[in-house]
Amino acid sequence: MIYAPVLFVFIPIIIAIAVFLIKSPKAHYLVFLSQAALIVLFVLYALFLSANPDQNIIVFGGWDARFAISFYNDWLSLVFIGLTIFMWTVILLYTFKINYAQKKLFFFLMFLEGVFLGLIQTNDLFNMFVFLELTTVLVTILIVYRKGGEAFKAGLQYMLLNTVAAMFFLIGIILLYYVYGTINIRVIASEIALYSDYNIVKFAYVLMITGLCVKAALFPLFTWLPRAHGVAQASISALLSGLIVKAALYIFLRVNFDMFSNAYSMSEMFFWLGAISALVGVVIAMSQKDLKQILAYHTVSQVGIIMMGLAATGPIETLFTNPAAFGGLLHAVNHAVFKSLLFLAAGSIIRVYQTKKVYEIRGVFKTMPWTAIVLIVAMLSITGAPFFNGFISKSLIKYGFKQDALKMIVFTIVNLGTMISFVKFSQILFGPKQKLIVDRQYKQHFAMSLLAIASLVIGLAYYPIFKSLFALTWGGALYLDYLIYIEYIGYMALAVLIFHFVVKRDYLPFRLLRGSPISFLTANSIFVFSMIVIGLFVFL
Amino acid sequence: MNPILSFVVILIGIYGLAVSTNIIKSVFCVTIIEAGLILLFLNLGQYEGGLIPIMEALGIEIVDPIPQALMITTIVIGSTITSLALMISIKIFHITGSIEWKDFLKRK
Amino acid sequence: MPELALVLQMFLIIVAIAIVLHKSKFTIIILISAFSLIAATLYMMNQAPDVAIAEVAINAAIIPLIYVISISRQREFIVLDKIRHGFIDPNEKLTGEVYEALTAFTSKNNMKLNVCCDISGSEEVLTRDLNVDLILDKLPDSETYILKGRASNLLFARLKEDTKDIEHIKIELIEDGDALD
Amino acid sequence: MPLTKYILIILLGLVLAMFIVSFADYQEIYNNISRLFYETNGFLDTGSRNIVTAIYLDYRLFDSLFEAGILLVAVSGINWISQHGAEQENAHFMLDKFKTPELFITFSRLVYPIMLLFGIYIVLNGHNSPGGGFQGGAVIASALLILFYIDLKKSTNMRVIMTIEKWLFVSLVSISAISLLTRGVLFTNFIPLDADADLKSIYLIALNIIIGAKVALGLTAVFIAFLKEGR
Repeated sequence: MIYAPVLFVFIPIIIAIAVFLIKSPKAHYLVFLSQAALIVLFVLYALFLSANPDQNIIVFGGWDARFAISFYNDWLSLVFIGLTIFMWTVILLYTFKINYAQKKLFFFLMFLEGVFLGLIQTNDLFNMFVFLELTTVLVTILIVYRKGGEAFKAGLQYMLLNTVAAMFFLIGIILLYYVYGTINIRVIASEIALYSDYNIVKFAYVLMITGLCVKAALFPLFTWLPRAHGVAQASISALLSGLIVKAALYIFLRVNFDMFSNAYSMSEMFFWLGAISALVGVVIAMSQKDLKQILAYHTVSQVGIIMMGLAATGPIETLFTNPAAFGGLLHAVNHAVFKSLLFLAAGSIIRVYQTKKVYEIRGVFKTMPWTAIVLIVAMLSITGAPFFNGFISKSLIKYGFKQDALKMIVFTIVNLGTMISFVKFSQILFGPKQKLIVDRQYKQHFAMSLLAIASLVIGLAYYPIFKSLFALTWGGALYLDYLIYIEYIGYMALAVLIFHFVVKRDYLPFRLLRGSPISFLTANSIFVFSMIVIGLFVFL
Repeated sequence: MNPILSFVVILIGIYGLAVSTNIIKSVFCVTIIEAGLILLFLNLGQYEGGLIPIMEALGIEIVDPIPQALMITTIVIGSTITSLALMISIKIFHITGSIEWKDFLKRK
Repeated sequence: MPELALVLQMFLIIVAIAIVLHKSKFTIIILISAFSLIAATLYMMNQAPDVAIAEVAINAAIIPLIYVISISRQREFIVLDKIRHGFIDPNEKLTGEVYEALTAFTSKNNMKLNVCCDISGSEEVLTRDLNVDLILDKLPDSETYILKGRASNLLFARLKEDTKDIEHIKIELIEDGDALD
Repeated sequence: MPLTKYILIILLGLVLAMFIVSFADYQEIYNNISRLFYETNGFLDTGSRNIVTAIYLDYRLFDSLFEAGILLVAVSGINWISQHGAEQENAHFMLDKFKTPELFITFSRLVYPIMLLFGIYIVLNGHNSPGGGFQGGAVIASALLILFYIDLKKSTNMRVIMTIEKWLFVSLVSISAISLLTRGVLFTNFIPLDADADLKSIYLIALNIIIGAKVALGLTAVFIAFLKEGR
């Protein structure tokens, strides 16, 4: 049972190669076989790990831990592994009917799952770099899969920007290797205090954090995310915004709080970095006309909110005791659930209506009732309505900085912006029934409703889940005090008002925001600029 | 042999990346960054009297072998990234007619 | 010995600057091979023979070859000629004023005209997968030539301006159906 | 435009200054624990004189597995992008008519066997002399490319190459997993630790051959995809 993590990585990869090699399209059902095996394996491994928590490190090759590659699992990586397997099952259910004959798509998707599971568990910095590059190559091929003109442009920009970021991550690894003599995260974490005040370790820290800021699409460097989403298929953009962006945040947690154990106490700066990217993301999302662009810029702002939550963590163990940090982690999980639900629903709506413009789609509630219900569930949970999972994580994050007035204002503005942009998004629901051919996709409906049920379950039954899994006792009677309902309805009314008077008239600043995307060249100079800004914070 | 010169090569690569007007130039600059990076890694591991890491006799003093093993992986990754980027750039040329970065942003 | 390494590193920086500042793509390929050869010798001087062989074998042999092919592919203006099914001989002068217009257009944008014929397949497949830039056709009865090209193709837009004055040419646009999924 | 260039140069100068400042105190804290480790028991553990091959075939085999994986994925990706359904056996293109110059053909006939031999030499004794799977495979791939330059119409079936490559990846993973049975640990040499160095090099040669074949096939497949692009 101790070698379960290796099976997590290699079951999807072997199935991917099997799908590719077997001629008949019948082989694609193997994909569900692998998902079932992964679910069973995950449950068994979670029980095994909770039974004897000390056997969570596997060293490959039996060499000294300092020189060999090793896998490390704790509660944090188990949460992400469970989320990955659940998300991949849903995505495969969704895309199975549409790309039935696409043998290559399943090959790339399953390979990406194996690599992603490896990326979560690896305990070796260079191995993490190899997995990052593999994820970049695979996601580029998946973005470019439909071979449209726009898809090639977005895929190329995604690959080049992320490769440069990963190379700077590699320079950081090199410098750390020469100072600590090893690339094993656990060993460096134990010896970090010896050299952490030398300049070269600070410089390595700056390079690694800048590389991660690009991959996590934080404030100045998020230009690649909206382009990649606009062109990719619904399922690919659901995966991209649901999980791949979270991988960068997961590595940020491992590198900043686990390995460097917050040696340079940068949590204040990370909070404000998250806050700015949340604000900027929401404002641009309000100005967009394209359905997928609204959701893409929304991912940037939600990642900012997660960073606001995660910035408060101390050492990794406190992730499960500090409410704000746990709120950030829970928001990452919730965001993966409801954002991918939004993308999948938007994908099926676009396929039926054959247009992406928000103003041209009307009457979704009557023509596609099932998708509309699921979309409403997702919209309520993203705006943080009570009884849904968005509300739990947002109130936990808010609990983190209860006393700081400025942070509360910023957080409420971001929530208001979220509500406004989703009022704009919800316009597509109203209106008469359109006579459009709606092909009955039962697999898709099942996949989307699976996600909706998940967000409801987390929203309603959060208390027993916290108590049993993580032994937390917060927010017992959250739903009893009526204040939260009034607060939500008040904000929603304010959002509708603002939408009608400000956003609908599409004033000049909104048109400007929509019209001026940042080119690849300026993105690189911004990359260098942000490296210097982070460097100033660390060195001074 | 000092690493500052190889770091300058990396910076030239970034400058090229931020200034190049078409896609192929940017892919060239990614190769430059990669070569500079490898040079930096090998220069840092240098010391007087270090020999090639082939153990003819058992007791000889060798140079740090880890960077060389890791850099072979980086070269292979760099070549896959380059060939994928070039294939995409050919397709971009034939579909949109130009490979200049400034034509990328024209909304139809 | 270490002085030679310093000289080589300075030379490497000069070649890198030359690559960044240079304009014509073919000379840059030669500079790139020179760059990777110098880098390989520098690796050798840092006592890293494995990395040197890998750098030479991949970055100096295969990657420049791929650069040459991709750049030559990007200077070709592929025209699918559906009218004459005779054998196209490269040195045989292409007659008819449509071909003059095409050759003038391609020479103006310093591209090579590559006429090919009898490839079947729908227009969407031809222009997207097979990189065909222009489909030349002729209505059986009338004298007008039909030029079909992708709407999003900037070259095709320029070709439209050039061939405005020639009277019996009709331009048709193929809408690129972006995958709306 | 020149304004942003100057700003960029200043920014890069700042980054360089940061590196120089941080590099000043590098000498005192340079740590060579790992170098001493590989010096002492690199050869004894793995039986390969070339420590670098020992590292990427035995100590850090997991990295090399996924490096072969990235090559596999890149080849399938490039093949998918350049794949097209239209059958055009008898299509002839105006520009492809040129004959490769005579001098080039005779010279490449001369060079081809030497390069092939050199590549095979590098792959085979990667554990004693510098070289190994990846470098040897790349040299063999460049030797195979010369074949394509001699006669352009050489039609190789891409599907066969990709299937062989996939089987090679599967065999690579299974060989590195056998060590679970013999030595109880994953991803290392399946011959027990205390065996003689020559016995252990059997594993090294086997892995080098598989990786060499895989890299050679992969890079040739990439090159064919570029040659056949759009034809």
